[in-house]
Amino acid sequence: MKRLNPYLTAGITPDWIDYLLAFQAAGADAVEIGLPFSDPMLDGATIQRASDQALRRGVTVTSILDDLTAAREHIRVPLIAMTYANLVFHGDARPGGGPEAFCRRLAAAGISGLIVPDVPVDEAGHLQASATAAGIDLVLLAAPVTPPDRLAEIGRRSKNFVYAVSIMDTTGERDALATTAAPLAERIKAVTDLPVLIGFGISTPEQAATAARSGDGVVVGAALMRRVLDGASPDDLRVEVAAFRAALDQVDQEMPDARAHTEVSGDRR
Amino acid sequence: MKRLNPYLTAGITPDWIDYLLAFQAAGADAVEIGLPFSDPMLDGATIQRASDQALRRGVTVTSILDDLTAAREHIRVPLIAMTYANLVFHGDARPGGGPEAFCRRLAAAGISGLIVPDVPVDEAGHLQASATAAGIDLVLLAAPVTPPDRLAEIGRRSKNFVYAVSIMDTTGERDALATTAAPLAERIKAVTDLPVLIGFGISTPEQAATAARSGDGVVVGAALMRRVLDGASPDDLRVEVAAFRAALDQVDQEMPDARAHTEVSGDRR
Amino acid sequence: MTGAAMTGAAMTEAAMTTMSAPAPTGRFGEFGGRYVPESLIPACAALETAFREAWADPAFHEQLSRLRSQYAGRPTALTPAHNLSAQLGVTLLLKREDLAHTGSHKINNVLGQALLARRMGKSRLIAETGAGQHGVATATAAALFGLRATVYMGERDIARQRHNVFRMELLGAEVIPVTSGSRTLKDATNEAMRAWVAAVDEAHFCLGSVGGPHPYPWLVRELQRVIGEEARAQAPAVPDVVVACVGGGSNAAGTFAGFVDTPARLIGVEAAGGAAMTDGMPGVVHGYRSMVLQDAHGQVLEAESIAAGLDYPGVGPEHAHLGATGRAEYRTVTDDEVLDAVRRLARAEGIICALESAHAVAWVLRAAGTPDLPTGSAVLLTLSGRGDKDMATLAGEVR
Amino acid sequence: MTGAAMTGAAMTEAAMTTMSAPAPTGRFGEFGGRYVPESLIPACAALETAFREAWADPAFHEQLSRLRSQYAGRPTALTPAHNLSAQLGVTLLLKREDLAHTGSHKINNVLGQALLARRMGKSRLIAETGAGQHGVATATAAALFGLRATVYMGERDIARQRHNVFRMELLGAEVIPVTSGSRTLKDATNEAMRAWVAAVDEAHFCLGSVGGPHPYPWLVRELQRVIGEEARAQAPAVPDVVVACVGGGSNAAGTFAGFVDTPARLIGVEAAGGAAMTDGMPGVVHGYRSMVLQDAHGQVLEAESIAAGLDYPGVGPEHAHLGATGRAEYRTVTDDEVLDAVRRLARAEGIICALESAHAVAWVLRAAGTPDLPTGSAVLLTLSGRGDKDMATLAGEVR
Ligand SMILES: Cc1ncc(COP(=O)(O)O)c(C=O)c1O
Ligand SMILES: Cc1ncc(COP(=O)(O)O)c(C=O)c1O
Repeated sequence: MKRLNPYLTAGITPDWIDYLLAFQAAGADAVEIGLPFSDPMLDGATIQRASDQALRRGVTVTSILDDLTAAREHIRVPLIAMTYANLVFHGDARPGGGPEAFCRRLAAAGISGLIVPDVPVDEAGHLQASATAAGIDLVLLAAPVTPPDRLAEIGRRSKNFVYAVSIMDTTGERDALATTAAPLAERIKAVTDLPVLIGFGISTPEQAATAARSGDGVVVGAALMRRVLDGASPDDLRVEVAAFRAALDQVDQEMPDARAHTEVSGDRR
Repeated sequence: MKRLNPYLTAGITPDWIDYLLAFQAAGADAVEIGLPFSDPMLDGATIQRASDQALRRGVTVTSILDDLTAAREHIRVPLIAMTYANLVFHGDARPGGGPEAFCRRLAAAGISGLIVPDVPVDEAGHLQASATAAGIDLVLLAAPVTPPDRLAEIGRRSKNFVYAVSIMDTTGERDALATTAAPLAERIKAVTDLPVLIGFGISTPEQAATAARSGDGVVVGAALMRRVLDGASPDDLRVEVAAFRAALDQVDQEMPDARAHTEVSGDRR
Repeated sequence: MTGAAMTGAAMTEAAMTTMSAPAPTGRFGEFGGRYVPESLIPACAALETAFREAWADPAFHEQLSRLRSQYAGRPTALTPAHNLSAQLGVTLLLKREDLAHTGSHKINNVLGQALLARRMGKSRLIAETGAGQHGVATATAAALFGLRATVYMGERDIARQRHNVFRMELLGAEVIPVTSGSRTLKDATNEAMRAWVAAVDEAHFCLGSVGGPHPYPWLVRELQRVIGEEARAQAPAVPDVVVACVGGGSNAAGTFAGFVDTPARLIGVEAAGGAAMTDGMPGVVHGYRSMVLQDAHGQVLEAESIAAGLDYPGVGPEHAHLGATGRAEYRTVTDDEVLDAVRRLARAEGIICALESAHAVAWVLRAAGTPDLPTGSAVLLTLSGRGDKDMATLAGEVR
Repeated sequence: MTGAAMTGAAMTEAAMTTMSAPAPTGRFGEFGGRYVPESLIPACAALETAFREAWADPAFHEQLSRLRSQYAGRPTALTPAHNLSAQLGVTLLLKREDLAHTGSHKINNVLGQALLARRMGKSRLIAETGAGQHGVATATAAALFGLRATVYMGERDIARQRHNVFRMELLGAEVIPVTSGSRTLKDATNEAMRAWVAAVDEAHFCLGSVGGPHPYPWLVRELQRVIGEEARAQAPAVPDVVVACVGGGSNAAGTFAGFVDTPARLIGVEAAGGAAMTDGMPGVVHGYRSMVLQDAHGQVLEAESIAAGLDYPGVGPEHAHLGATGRAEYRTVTDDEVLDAVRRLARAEGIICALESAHAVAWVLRAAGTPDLPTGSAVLLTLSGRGDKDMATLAGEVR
């Protein structure tokens, strides 16, 4: 089945866990938990605002993980942390800091995956070892410009899925799915058996469906965070995510052979 | 007798000739007629203002000479023009211009002397010839810093009197007569038999008296022009000049031997 | 560790490895690297290749040196500061990057990068700027090479360096105000990198200092090396102390590169409110690992300096390495000391330097005659730029 | 008369007498002289003596040349303007006085005069300034030599060149606003000369251009000769045309001096609103006889130019002589052409020049391809200064 990974900026509102649960209720296959960073280099205006709003509320990695731990009994959906290198490596010069500790803390809070867009595969060695040791899947990203040899290495070393960055741009809503999305997904699928999830700029259920026809699912971020920033309730977001879910399920109907991939998607529902 | 040469910026008011006549009535030995120039380099603030006021009224050398010609029958006092080189040399590249024509025009309007502070003795050759030809006395200036050899030449070449610039500064009123005045007058008198008139900064009858004890008379300018600019009438100025006259006459009383000089002072009264 | 302590064999060995090419991963010791999104990896790699090739190509060096001498006013003078020297009891020489075209050392870097951009077939330059000097230099090179230029600049810096904003626009560059975060250089850099991602095919990211992903810290240091090499050749002898201000650290790196193989002490002077070397911890921002001002949770802090060019929470990774190995030392000075230094230099030597450059001067003023800079020391100070851009700040109109 | 017409024996003879020392009376042909109050005569004579002695003293030349190279950034570059040349069909070389310390050629003159002032035991410099560049240069030299500086500047110029006013004050100079007349350079000059009369013992009048009483026009031209001599040595060949803007005429005189003995045409470019050579008549102002803008009655007219440094009704007497003999030619350009020239040079070559300097550029832009400057001509243009001082004017804030 086509995977749906909605993204949520952790701590964006005091009741942010309710959005997570709404995503879960709407049929997310996993939820990406954005750990807000002061300098989100790969994020466009919407997710920058979401991060800023969370940081201004005073949230920290610790407070976010505490929130998740507290909500543990309600969370069944897999959680994947998404953040930037500085938070991951923070304190690596001191005992008790650095990526080992970071990954262990994620795992302790029930997080099973990690995406760090500014740690490309060349810089990923140490982190990968730390993640593996903590039982965390380090998901690597591939971009339209990634050359074949790198793509092969990314395919080899990524865990759980490969994140296909659909467009040469930052995160953010767009009028149409980038034309670079499908060829990239195809190139990745040619070098790995891992599922390929397409992210960046998936703004509508229609675009999600289009993307899902080339890949194995989508990551949806800015389109959801814009609504949260605009004041939409968890229930509103449940409806929103459900629409993406329905669009993907529709694609599944068209392509019954896609079911093969559901095996690796973990304990969805 | 000690000479009194009051200075008047020509054209400073529409009735400027009345000030001239008032000076005459008050006992001036000669009147210095300032022909206003746009860039009066050696004048302080008061005479700059007086020149500006005249120029803003639209006066020209021609209009001034016309005014003098028109008033000729009332004028008995000798007139000495005082102005800057550019007006004197104006048009020297064209026939009918230049210092010859300028001096002839002065003479035709009844002016008998000329002082040009920015034509020092080294540059005075051409002008001197023109002045002589027109029957105009070119009065040269000496300054406290003038070295002996130059002073001798100035004494030799000046006509009617030597103008002793009492102070190393521009024209303008001062609290006291400059300490440089007396030594300069003495040095000039040592090299020439011409009368020495002390000018620059003579602001009160007392100062005039002090100056006249070293020299043969004074030029008074800014102190008078300030009063005209402030709105004083010709009659007010007559009183003012008369006070200077009285102060000088008083000095004459003290120094009966000074009478010898009256011979060269022309047709005073 | 002081320079005096670093002598003999230890120094010689360090000198042989210090400030040469970084490790193949772009590392200087534990610092550096290439922490950028996958989308930028090929561009960084292509730049590295282009730079390696160009740097080995005599024709490239010839082009660069012709531009430097015929266009940019190099070599810049080395001025003995006679009056300040007499006042302070040290011998102070000033390396006059304020005399370089556009008014700072930034032109050295930009001319080289513009040549590389042309070699790579790019039609556009994207740059971040703090004080605007790098933006002006970029706009200048873009005009000269017929490239488009887009310069990202924090709103706060736009307000205090309006002079340079106008210069950039006059040169035909587009200046884009950045309103996020501290609205200074840090955020302008984020925004420039985002713009680069979106235009990586046509645009070269013309980075202004020795930060950023590999190969920038190396590339920019090599392009700024001319400061140190000229100074070394101009100075009557190797000085006891070499000092320069440190924002990202490019003028300091270029200066130090000329003296790293000598016994000279190397001193970098940071703004007290933006002192990554002094107050930072290791971290990753803007594509490189170095010392970074950050809070206990790893959020990058906003710097706070009167000098827009030093108002930055990071520092080039090679400085982190030079600091870690003790080869260079870092000091801080306050805004007030800096304002005083601008005035004292102006009145003593007739040179109005940039607020950034005045940091180095301020340290000399404070340290001269103390054990940190003993009386009689020979000091070579890089004056990274001129103060024309700072007149509004100095007149108290903006801050 | 064109340069082409002036060849062979006629040229050689003219070259031997042109732009050498003036006649003992300070005359260049019918122009020049010393039309100052008697109070200033000894000071002018003393300056002449000091200059003659210094100019014959190798130690003086050595001091001066050390200051030029170690302090002022000389030699300045000669930059081929590749892009403009291609656009215009001429070969344009720019002599880069904008790269000199303080941002214009004015420093060349002032360093020499400050050395003379010190030789004469003076403790103070008095100067007039229009654009403020000469004021800044004077303030700079005063700081360097430990002299007091008093700079007279018209109120109108203070408003449009505030940047430079602030620089002068930062350098420790006293800037005195002049409120008389046109409140520009003409009136500032009157006021400076008045101040000099009152302080002639302690103060040297540091005149900023090739006007004023003898020996200034000669002295200043000799001190600016370095522009032309450097350019002559740097140029690949004698150019067909040498062009410079003319306010008082010092950068043009210094440039022309390097080429007067060649067949190069010499072109001075005046502001249309301040074109003494073009619209003036012989007259005497500020101590010298030259071409002067004046009305039918001999009152000096107020000039009107966007460039404060050219907003002046007179011109150095040697230019009047060069014009009268046909050895140099003078052209005018309008404010609008000048604004356009600043922009075009900035965008084509990455150089923001001063409004004054842009006059020379504007003429080249207009004349290139016409009989006045035929296609294929080799042109050497002195860019007298940089545009930093003019940002407010260019931004349309003041005029
Ligand atoms: C004059 C000047 N100096 C120094 C700096 C700081 O940069 P860096 O530390 O890279 O030399 C800047 C930055 O804008 C600058 O304009
Ligand atoms: C940059 C610049 N160019 C030219 C001039 C005009 O002076 P001159 O004609 O003496 O070179 C000035 C005067 O201020 C100036 O600042």
